[in-house]
Order: sequence, then structure tokens, then C-alpha cells
Amino acid sequence: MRKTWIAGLALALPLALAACGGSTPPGTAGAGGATKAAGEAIKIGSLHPLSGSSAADGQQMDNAAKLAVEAINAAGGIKSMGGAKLELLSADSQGKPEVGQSEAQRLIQEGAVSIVGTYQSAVSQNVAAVAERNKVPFVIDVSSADAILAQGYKYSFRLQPSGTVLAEDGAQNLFDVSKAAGKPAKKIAILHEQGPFGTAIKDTFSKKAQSLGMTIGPVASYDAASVSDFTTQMAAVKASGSDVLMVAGYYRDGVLVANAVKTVKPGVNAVWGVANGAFDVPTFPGEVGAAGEGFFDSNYHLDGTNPDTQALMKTYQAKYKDQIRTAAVLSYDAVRVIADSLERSGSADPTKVRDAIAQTNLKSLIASKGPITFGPTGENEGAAPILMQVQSGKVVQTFPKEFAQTAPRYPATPAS
Amino acid sequence: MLRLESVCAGYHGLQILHEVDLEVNEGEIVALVGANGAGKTTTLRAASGVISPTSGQITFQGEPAGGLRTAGLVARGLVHVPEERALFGPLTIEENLRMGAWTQRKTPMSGALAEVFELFPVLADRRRQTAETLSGGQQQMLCIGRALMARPKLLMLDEPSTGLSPKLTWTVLEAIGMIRDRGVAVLLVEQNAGQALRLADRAYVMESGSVVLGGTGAELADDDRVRAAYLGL
Amino acid sequence: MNTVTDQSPDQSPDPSTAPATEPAPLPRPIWGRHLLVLAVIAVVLVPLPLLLPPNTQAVAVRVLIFALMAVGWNIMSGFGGMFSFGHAAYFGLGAYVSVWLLVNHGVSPWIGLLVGMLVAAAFATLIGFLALRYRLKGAYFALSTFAFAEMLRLLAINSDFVNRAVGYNVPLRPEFSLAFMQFAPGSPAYFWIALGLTVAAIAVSILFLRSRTGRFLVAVRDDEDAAAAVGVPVMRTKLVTMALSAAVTSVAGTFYAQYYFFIDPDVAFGSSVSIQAILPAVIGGVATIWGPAIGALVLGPLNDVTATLLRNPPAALSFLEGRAGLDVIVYALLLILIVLLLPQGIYGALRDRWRRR
Amino acid sequence: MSLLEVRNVSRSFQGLKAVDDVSFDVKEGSILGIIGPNGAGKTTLFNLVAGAITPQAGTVTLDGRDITGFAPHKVAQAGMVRTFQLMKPFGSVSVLENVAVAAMAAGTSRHDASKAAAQIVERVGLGRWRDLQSSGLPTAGLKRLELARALAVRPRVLLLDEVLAGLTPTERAPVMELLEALRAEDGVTLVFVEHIMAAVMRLSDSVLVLDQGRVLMSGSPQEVTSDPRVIEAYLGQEPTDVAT
Amino acid sequence: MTEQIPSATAPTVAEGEGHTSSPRLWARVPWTRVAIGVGFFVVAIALAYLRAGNGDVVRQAVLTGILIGGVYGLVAMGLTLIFGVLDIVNFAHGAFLAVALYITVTMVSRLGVNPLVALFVAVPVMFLLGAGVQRFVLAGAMGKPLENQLLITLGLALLIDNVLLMSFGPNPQSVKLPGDTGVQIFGAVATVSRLLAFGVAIVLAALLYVLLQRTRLGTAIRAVAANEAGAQLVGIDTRRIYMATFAIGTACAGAAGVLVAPLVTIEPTTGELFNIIAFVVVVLGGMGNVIGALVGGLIIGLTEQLGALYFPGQSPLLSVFVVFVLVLFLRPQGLFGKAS
Repeated sequence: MRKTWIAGLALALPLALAACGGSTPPGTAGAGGATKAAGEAIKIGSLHPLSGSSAADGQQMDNAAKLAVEAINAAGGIKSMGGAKLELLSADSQGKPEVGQSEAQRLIQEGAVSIVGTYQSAVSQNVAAVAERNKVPFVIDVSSADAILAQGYKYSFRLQPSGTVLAEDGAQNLFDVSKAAGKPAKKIAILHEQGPFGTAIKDTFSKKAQSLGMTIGPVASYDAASVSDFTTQMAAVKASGSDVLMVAGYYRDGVLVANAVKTVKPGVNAVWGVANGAFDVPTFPGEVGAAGEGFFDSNYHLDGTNPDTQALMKTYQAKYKDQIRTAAVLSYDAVRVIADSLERSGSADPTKVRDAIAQTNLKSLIASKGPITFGPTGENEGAAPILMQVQSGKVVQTFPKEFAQTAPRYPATPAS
Repeated sequence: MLRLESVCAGYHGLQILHEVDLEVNEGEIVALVGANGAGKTTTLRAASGVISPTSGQITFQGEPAGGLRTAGLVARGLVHVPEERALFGPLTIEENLRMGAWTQRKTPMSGALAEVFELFPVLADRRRQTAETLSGGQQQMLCIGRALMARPKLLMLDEPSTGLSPKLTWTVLEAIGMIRDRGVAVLLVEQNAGQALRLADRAYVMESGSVVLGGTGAELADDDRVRAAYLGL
Repeated sequence: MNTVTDQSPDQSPDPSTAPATEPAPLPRPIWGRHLLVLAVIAVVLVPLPLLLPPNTQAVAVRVLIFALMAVGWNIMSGFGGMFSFGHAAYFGLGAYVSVWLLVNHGVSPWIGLLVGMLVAAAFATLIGFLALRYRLKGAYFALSTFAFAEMLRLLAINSDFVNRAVGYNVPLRPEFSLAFMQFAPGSPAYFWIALGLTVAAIAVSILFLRSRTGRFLVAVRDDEDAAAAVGVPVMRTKLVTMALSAAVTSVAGTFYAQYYFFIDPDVAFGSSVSIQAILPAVIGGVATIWGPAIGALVLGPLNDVTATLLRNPPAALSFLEGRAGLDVIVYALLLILIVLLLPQGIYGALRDRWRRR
Repeated sequence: MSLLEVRNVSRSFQGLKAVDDVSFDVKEGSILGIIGPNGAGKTTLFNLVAGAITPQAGTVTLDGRDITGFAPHKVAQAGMVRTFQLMKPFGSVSVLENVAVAAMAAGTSRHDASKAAAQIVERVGLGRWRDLQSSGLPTAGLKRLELARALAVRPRVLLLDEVLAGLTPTERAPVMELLEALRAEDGVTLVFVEHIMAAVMRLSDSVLVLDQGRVLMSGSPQEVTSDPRVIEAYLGQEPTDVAT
Repeated sequence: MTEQIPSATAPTVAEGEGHTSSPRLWARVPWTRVAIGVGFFVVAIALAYLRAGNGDVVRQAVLTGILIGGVYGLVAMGLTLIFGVLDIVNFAHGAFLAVALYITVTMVSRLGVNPLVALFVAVPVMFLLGAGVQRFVLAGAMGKPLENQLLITLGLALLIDNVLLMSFGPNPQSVKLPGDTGVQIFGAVATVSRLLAFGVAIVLAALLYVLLQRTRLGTAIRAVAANEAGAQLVGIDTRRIYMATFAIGTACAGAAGVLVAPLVTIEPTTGELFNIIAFVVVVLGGMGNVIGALVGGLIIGLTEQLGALYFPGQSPLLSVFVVFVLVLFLRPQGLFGKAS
């Protein structure tokens, strides 16, 4: 039975290695978190999908969090704590809630005084519960579901605007921009992914749009994981005579939308993304070419007019040979928020850090209507989407004025 | 040409053949008769390499054959037609026959095909039909035909009359005679002992995994012990 | 064409279908001893959470959830030989029913657990009846179970009744309570409850195998025609088995929801859940009493081990650091190796060795 | 009235008539032998009678009760059990368990089933193999196991499909004695398909000859074996080939 | 003969013995069934028209459904061959397709060639990869229980996905077909790349058909699928046939990958998109039936698109699974398998 032995060995080996390398000696850290001695690094957990279908964003976010820690350490660490250094503990949620949950638990047990994450709403829901129960602050960089902060959690804070804000502002922006252009939007067709994100955006957007006097045309949902074509939906949009197509979805499906728009030519005045995962991504115009020209996206976005943000973009490009995305800038901001709170609290006790986070007032690298401040539910009150548009093959900020790199072009009948 | 010497074989540690000795010479029909469970099929399976003998010697044309892979034996001219026929049901008659010549890559198969069709004209009429649509007798002919495509020197037939009406059985046995006349030796396991023995040049009687009797077909046909062994009387 | 009925009996069974083992005396069923061993193991494991470093406790609970799912799967697909690729359906029903009752009606998850078992069993009976009525077997049966699980997922995503794709958060209670299965984070109570449920599930599978229906089931699995010919009600036996299997797996779903505080259609009904129910059983040994638990014990930590090891590698392996995907690669390789080298599973291989002595 | 009445059953597969308008009666406590060449439709007939296949025409009546189209397990519960020519053991379990399961299927309690099974296993001569994994049994053992399992159901009618085939003459004798004892002591009615003429001659009260799906003739063993049609169709082409 | 049929076919028909129950690699065109199918779709389209109330939308749905269906068929063809001959449920098929996607991306970005040129690399590379995987991994699982094979192929999929993730990174990539514009067809539009994929799907189906029907190797493949023991008896080395079949099936995934490349966003997990659908298509068309796979693909494509018109609120996948379950129940041998 040689085979049995080989297999046995194959099993035993990683287990043995893990015993030496993987586990943390008990007592190094507890959930309650003793105050750190000066000189010992303060640990911050970064929990993102490093593998799986969202790995592209997840890895960027983790990289940005690392950059933030490096920058803060290079600037002298946490001064109120004797220049204590930060240390980032990276973890992979694999995009799976139960993995995210146990990884969060692990990060906390390894001494993280706060967690940054997680990108997927489902994972964030889980991690928020873990954070709440362990009384460790959780700063959500990206995850839009309203439900996460609707639980009355005290330890969760969110940097990105919530789904409600995104959707309402998306409708408001559409109203303002189309009216200013003299062609007020009348009938909106909606295409949304069927997950919690797309559904919530659709619901809130429709309500707001109707209250602004617009009507809702055909609504179609799709499974973002398996959809492979939108020409039929686009034909329905064309047939309905809608003048705007609102799209709430992710990157891959956003590209398919652009291709379908190009093929079918639905004849709308604008393709209007709301918190769209594709239309404001720098690689999007390159990927779809002329098909994406003129697409709008009303979304939270890094502030390209902010010199600090520009510096970060350069650093990131230099280090990772990749264009930094908004999600990653949010992770960067999240680490800044924690560092700032540590500075103010002068303590690595998670409860104190939490209280300090609640008092945050920090200028964001993201385009927003005010500095980062957290409301009673933990939402970032400064957060607001801005309007981007693909113009001449580039994503540019167009509205509101204070963030505009150039004026919005409306109508922007695509593929004309 | 085929010689089994003290062959022992079985399945999963269960011995079925006990020191079987038998021999088939060029151009003769040898019948193997015996009661159900006597080990006839196992003998064929051992000779055709489907199972490996646990001890003893099998030689084919003077070279050792025991435990060789079936493909090698087929190429050397030893072809086994099992009782369950193992035809390719969804393939046409002609495709079945062509597959029979798998090991005869180098020789053109039109000649062999013509010979088979000459032997079994009914197959020629239905060459484009799938094998599973054939009747039992036709399937048996196809199975023998497929074996002939490999240009065998020795054909081992396991109960070719299984499931056939007496009339058809006779047709098949006649064909076996014709095959022998073309110079192919035949080792025949048959339940219709009377007919088989009359057709055979020589025969062996098996009982409980051993060869208990041997002789010419005619001798054995009249032997009371054969009746006892085969018919259980 | 393929099967011959009038086969002469000296035609031994085809070697490929014949058993791999030579006729060996089978030990008499030792149900009593199995139960005893189970009790001993349960007692030995009780103090475990107090001894384990806190960060491995979550892993221990995950192992138990895995084991619970796999024990359920094993009843139907191992002992019953009906390969299910859709146990997510039962897991998800257990999770959704209990959480729905809790969130919308404040019903204790303990009651939700029982209701979830009933609903899952009823659903299993329904799809079992359909699949068996239309005589689906093997891969077709498996694909039909998969299709039903996927249909539940898609329905949940699009039904307001269960909050669509948003799913449910289990409300955190101000104080912890046994009645609502909620304890302080890191409380050993979670481990103990999971242990209790898993032990109960294994005990149920032992008792089931010992029961009339369980013994009918093995007969039906070995030869359905022969079983029917001696009067075994084949359909009823299979349906009871499927219902029991579904009920056990649904318990895992209920506990999962209470432990992780969140479910959505993908978490509850996703195809990866079905795979998670199969994996431990195959790794540990299909159709064995202990296989699923042993498999879970190996698999539960495996993921964490490869992840930790490769993400924070020891100095010698530091070049591997930061290569996303590598941990999964190692995990996948180990999985393939185990299945290839130990096709009977770990327990199966050990048992065969032991028997041959 | 006959215990088992089969009336005009027919069944064809893909246009081929496997069983064509077959009728026969079996009286309580009698033994009917069925013979016929390979492919005559004997096993199909068994399948039709035992419920494994539904007849396209005709009826099967057991003790006055119409059981046509009953599922196999219902037929068994009604008191008629069949064995399989290609042995079908519950391969993963022991010989004893094979028989115990059958006893339980007949309604015996778990405790009594084991005891009954042990007795039956002894009775059919499988005693020394009772704890072996059944799939490992040799053919002769499997044949007996088929029989033992059927007996455990305590049937009124036993349908035996070539239980003697594959047994050596010395192994056959005790099985034949057992069959006779079953009839004499237990009052079991037997229907059996058999190729071994000696057994047919010795056991049968009457014999049914099938050929190509139809009843060729029926009668006492002597009548049957002396009929030229039977000799032609079944025993061999020329009567001189066979001593009887 | 007569007596053989009953116990072989009777109560345990459905498929029981896996591929021993002679899968149909090609049934003669069942015209009545095709007529019924066409009739069914005419009704379905008429209903869709009533429901959508607009001809353009229905026309677009039908065209898109057919074209997507062609892609599904393309992906499923290799899978059905493997399923039918080796009796392996190959969950790594999508991952193989992803490998071909990356071969295409790499060739286009490094060499600047037309994506179609990648066919000449991807197909042979995937053929060899398939042969290797069969020989060194799957050969050990032949004849093992379904769950073992399932886990091995799932493990393979996981392995391949993550090797791609490691080698090419997670960023989505894309490939463009030069001159890929919309083309008007009966009032609906389709892109050239989609039409091309559809066309090649048909060509590939024809090639596979010819390979299986007219060549010595193809006949041997069908022979092994029909009766492995018989194949051994005529001297065929069945192990090599299994290897060749798996290699051909994987090469088909390679071809599909190249053709699908311009249609999708290429990420390591892209192949998984097609896996489940491909299995549905395989069962629908009948295991081992390449033409069935093509037709099954069309049916699923149309179901998905028309289903979205019937039930706009529900996921199109739901109607696909409903159709799938109905087919499983009513025709478990697939729409083009022979009734048993």
C-alpha cells in the first residue's frame, strides 16, 4: 500500500508545516486587545477577495491598503503613540461570506485593532456581525448594501456612499444634467443585475426618478455571473422609445452592455450608469472602444482634481504598473481613517479606536461633498457620487462643477 | 497451434480451472463440451488473454501466449468470439466488420470483407444497417464475421448457438465448417453437444474445471460418459 | 445486446464489475460498538474548545458544519448510492426556514431547526419522487438534483417573500441566550452545539443503518431488482432515505445561519454548498459511518493551512508570498491527489487495510 | 382452483414477440417445470409473472387475486417470490444479512429475522459461508443464496430461474432434496425453469415447453420428453442424440 | 435473442449502465421529432410576440438566442464527446476553455495577429493538454464512482483557474476581432464575431461528425463507446482511444475558447460561465451526440432569450433549468437519443 503512504504524507506535510508556520502562539493578542507597547507594530486587518472572480479589484484594494500603511509609517507612524508603526495583515475572503467571516475572526484574534474591507456586500454583512460581536471597528471601503448598516451596528463604518445615496443622487444628477442640456430625461429604461446591489439601486432610483417627474420604461434584470449577451434587452429598450438607459451592474456585464448598445443602437440620449462597475473604470474605454463613448456613470470616484489623489495614482502606477481604481483609493482612505483615529485616541484599544473613528473628520481622496464624517449609523456623510463620462476614450469627471474636469456632453447618443 | 498445459486460472482468488490440458491443431475444429459451470468459458478467456492463468503454460504457434494482452493475440491470429457477442450496437454492419480488421492495418480489407459477405450473404444486404437492429442469428453471424476480418488462424467461438432457433443454429454450425475449410482452426464451445460433436474433428469434455475426456468427435458423441457429463443423465 | 440473460453460469462476472476484494469474512455489524465509540469521542471532544487556541476554534466549528453536511449527504448518496449534487437545496432550506421564522416571527432557531428539517425532508421527498418516478440514475440523477437546487437559488433571488438577493441578517441580541442559539463571540457554546448536532447526526445514521429501512436501503443499493423481488418497497425506502438525508443536512444550514449571522441565496443554495457536502464524505470515505467526519477533519483546516502557509510563508518559501491563487492551487492539487490515491477515502483505505490483516 | 393462473400473457420488445399468448395453471403444492431452448422467453415469462415487466396483454392471478401489473415488491408481499438466473446478491453485505433483509421485507421483526435467516442459511447449506461478503461467493454459493433469500420471504409460490445450473451433480442432489422438502413439508408451490433434464424429470408434476415465446406443449414429464416436437426444438436436432 | 431484451432493458433502462447502453453518437435525422421541435418553437415565438408586443424585440431575441445557442453548442460539443465515450462528467471543461482564451489573448497582444490565428495554436496545444490530463490524471479515475470523478475534475478546474490567475493576473482582458461590426439580419442585428462563432460551431460540428463517422479513429471511438469489451476483442487499445477522445474533446474546448474570446471579458474564471449551461446542453442533446449538442445549444439559447421575454422579473436561467428538468424526466436519453 505505497499509495496510502504517499497520500498520508501529502496530508501530513501541510498540517505539520502549518503547525510551525501558521498558528499564532496563544496570548499574543486577544479580542479585547491590550494597549500596545511602544515599538510594537499596530495591526490592521485588510480583508479582500484576493482570489476568485473579483480578484482584480480585491488585489488592487489590498495593494492600496499596503501603500497607505507604508506612507503612514514613512511619515513617522502614529505619533501620539511614540511613533508606533502600523502593520497590515492581509486576508483573502475569496469572495465567500463564510471565508470572510472566519478570516475576520482570525485577523481579530491575531490582534488587528480594526478591519478594512471587503468589497462584496454579502461578505461585509458577515464581517460586520463579527466586528460587532468582537467590538472591533470595521471600516467598509466598498460594499453598497444598505442592509449592512441597517442592523444598528456600532462598530461598522462605511466610506463609500450607500446604495440609497448612490441611487438617489444618480437620479438627481440625471435630472439636473439633462435639464441643463435642454433635453430633460422623460422615460428611463432600466437594466440591472439581479443581486442585492443592482436590485436596491433599481428600486431607489425608480422611486426618485418618478418623484422628479420621469417615467420608468422597461426593466430587465440579469444574472451577472452567467449573462453573455444583451442584444434582446437592447432591442426591447429600442422598441420602448425610452430616451435614457440606466444600467446598474458590474464590469463584465457593463462591457456586454456597451457591445449590445453598439450593435442594436437603441437610440437613447444617454446610457446612464448608476454606481456602475464598468463605465467609470479607466480600462473600460480601451476595452470597448467607440462603443462606450459618451457613457455616463454617476458613482463615487477618486478625485482626479485632488493633488494628493494624483500623487497616489502616480505612486501606485509606479509600484504596481497598473492604474489605481476608485475602490483601491477607498481602501487607502480607510487605512488613513484608522491611522487618524489611532493618532487621536492614542490607544490601540479597539473600543477607543471605534470611538475615535466615530469622531473622524478627514479630507477624502475621493470626490465628495464634504470631509469624511460618520453619521449615527456609520455612513460617511461626506460621501456623494459624482458624474463621470467617457469622452474621447477617457473617463473624465463632469459634474458637479467643483469636481468637473470638463463639462458633461448631453445628449450623448452612443454609437452614433 | 494452440496448446494449454496444466493451466490453472480463476477470478478473484477463486480457482476455476484445474490443470487444463488441451491442444488445437492447424485446420481442425475442436469442440469443448461439458455441463454449465464446467469451466469452458474460463478456458477460452484464459486462452484469449482476457484473464491471466495463475499457473501452467499457454502457447500459440509455438510462442508463449499466456497473460498477453488481447490486442497482441488478435494481431497474431487468435480471435475470441465471446458468448455475449459484444457487438458495436449503434455502428453499422460494415463498420463493425471494419473494426474487426483493426489490427490488419496494412492489408486492404476489401478482400476480407468480400469473403465475409460471401459466407454470410444476409450481412451484405444489410451492410448499412446498425448491428442492434439485427436478429439474434444475424448478430451471431456478424460476430463471427467480425472475428474473421482479423484474418485469424484460430477462432475461438463461445456458444455461438445461444439464443438461436435450431434452424439458425444449423446455419451457423455449417458456416463454421466452411470456415474450417478455408484453413482456419476453430475451438468451439457449444451447448448443442450432439451437433457440435458431429461437426468437430476432435473434442474435449470438461467437468468441474478439468478436462476429463478427449477424443474424436464421433467417438465422444457415442460415449455414455459424455451424456452423463453434458446432459446430467 | 449488452447484457446476456442466458449466460452460462461458468461465465464468471466481468472482472471490471466484480468486487475488488476477495471473499472475506465481514465483521458482524457492530452498531453498539459504533455508538459507544461515538459517545467516547463526543465526551473526549467536549473540553476541546477550552484547550484550543482561540483562532482555531472557528476552524473547529467549520469542521463540524462540514461534517454535519457530509453525514447528511452520505446517508443518501453513500449508503443509498443515489448521488446527489444538489444538497445545497436542503442546506439552504434549513438556513432559510429558520432565519425566516426568526426574523419575521421571532421564532427560536431551535424550533426553526425542526421546521427546517421538515421542510427539507418534504422537498427531498418531492424531488426524490419525481426523479425516481422517471427512473433517473447516475449522472442524470445527480444533474437533476443539481437543477432543483439551482432553481431554489434562482427563485430565492427573485422572490420578495425571502428578501430577494439581499438575504437576511440574523439580528444580534443585546444579551446572549441559549434559547436563541446566540452566545458571546468565541464562546465554546457554539462548538458544543455543533458537536452535539454532529454527534446526533452520526448517531442517527448509525441507528438508521441498523433499522429495517436502513438495511433495506443497502439491499436496494446493491441490487434494486433483487430487493424488490423479495418484497422490499424500493421507492418508499429511497424516499425515506432522501428525506432523512435532507433533514440532517438542513440542520447544518440552520446552524450555519446562526453561527455566521447572514445568509443570501448564493450562500445557502449555491453550487459550492453542494460540493462542500460531497467533499468530506469522498475524502473520508463514502458509505462509511466515520468517513464524513474524518474527511471534514482533514478538509476543514486544509484551506486555512494552505492559505496561511502560502500567504505568510516561512522564510524558506518566501518567494511564494503574495502570489494570489497559489494557496488554492495547492489545495486543488492535494484534493486531486487524495481522491486519486485514496479512492476509497481515508477511512475506507484504513478499514480495508485493517480487514486484510 | 389453481393457486397461480397465468392467462394469455404477451409482451414484445421493439416489435419482437418475446412472450406470445402464454397461459398455464399451477395447483397449490405442485411443481411445474418450464423448459425450452435458449431465447424461448422463459426469463421474460418469469419477469411478467413476478411483476418486473408489465404484460401488454393477459392476466396473472394468484390465489384468486388479480396481480397483473403489480410492482415486484407487491407480488412478493402477495406471496410469490422469484429468484434470478443471473445471481443478484446484495453484494456488500454478508450472506446472513442477505437473507435477514428478505425476512424483514416479509414483515418479520429485526430480531426474529436474524434467527430465521440463520436457520434458512443452514437449511440451504450455506452455513459455513454465512459471514462471508456475499459478492465473493462462488456460483454454487450464489445460487443457494438466491434460494435462501427467496425462502426467507416464506412464499406460497416460488419461481426458480435455473437454480441448479452451474452446480456439479453432487451439489445438485441436496438442492433437489430441499426443493422436494419444501413442497412436502412447507407446502410451497414451485415453478422452475431448468435445462437439466434429470432434475425436470424427477421434480416436475407437469412440464411446460416454450419455444420462440409460445407454448410448444405441456404435459407430464414423460409426455413431454417423448414428443418429437420437443426433441426437435429443444433436445437436439435428431432424436437419436438424446438417450431419453 | 428474444430473451436477451427483457432483463437488459426492462425496469432499469433509463441509462443504468452508463455508456454500455450504447450512446448515440449520431442518430439518423429524426424528422418527425425535428418537425415537432420546430412547431414548438413557432408557437413559443408567437407567444413571445404576444407577450412582448413588438416584432423587433422578438426577432432580436430569436436571432440572439440562435447565435448564443451556437456558442453553447460549440462549448458543449467537446464535453458531450467526453461524456459519451469516457462517461466522465468533466467539470474542468470550462477551465480548459479559459486556457484557450488566454492563449488567444497572449497571441493577440504579443504578436498582434488576428484572434482567429490563435486557432492554429490553441487547438493543438489543447489537444496535447487534454491527452496529458487524461493519461496522467483521469486514467486513474476511470470506472471509479461518479463522486470521485466529479471531485477530480472540479479540482482540475480549480487548479487551472488559479494557475491562470497566477500567470495572467486578475485584470479582465479583452480581444477584438478586426472589423467586428453589427450586421442587419431580418430586422435584427448581430456582430460579425458572433456570426463567425456560430458559423464555426456548425463547421466544427460537421468536422466532428465526419471524424466520427468516416474515419477509422472515429469509428473506433464509437466502437469503444458502444462496447468496450468488444473493442478489446478486436484488438483496439481502449486506453489510447480514451486518451484520444479526451484530447479531441479538449481541443474542441480550445477551438471554442478562441471563437468565444472576442465575445467575452477574459478573466481566469470566465470558463465557468459556460460549464453549467454546457452540461444542460449535453443532456438535452443526448450524451455523446455532437449534432445533438449543437441543436441542444440552440434550444437553450432560445429558451434563455425567449424566457427573458416571458418572465422579465425572473432570471433567464430559471427557464433553462425548467426545460432541463422536463427533458430529464420525459426524455432522459436526450432529445436526440434513441428511445429505449
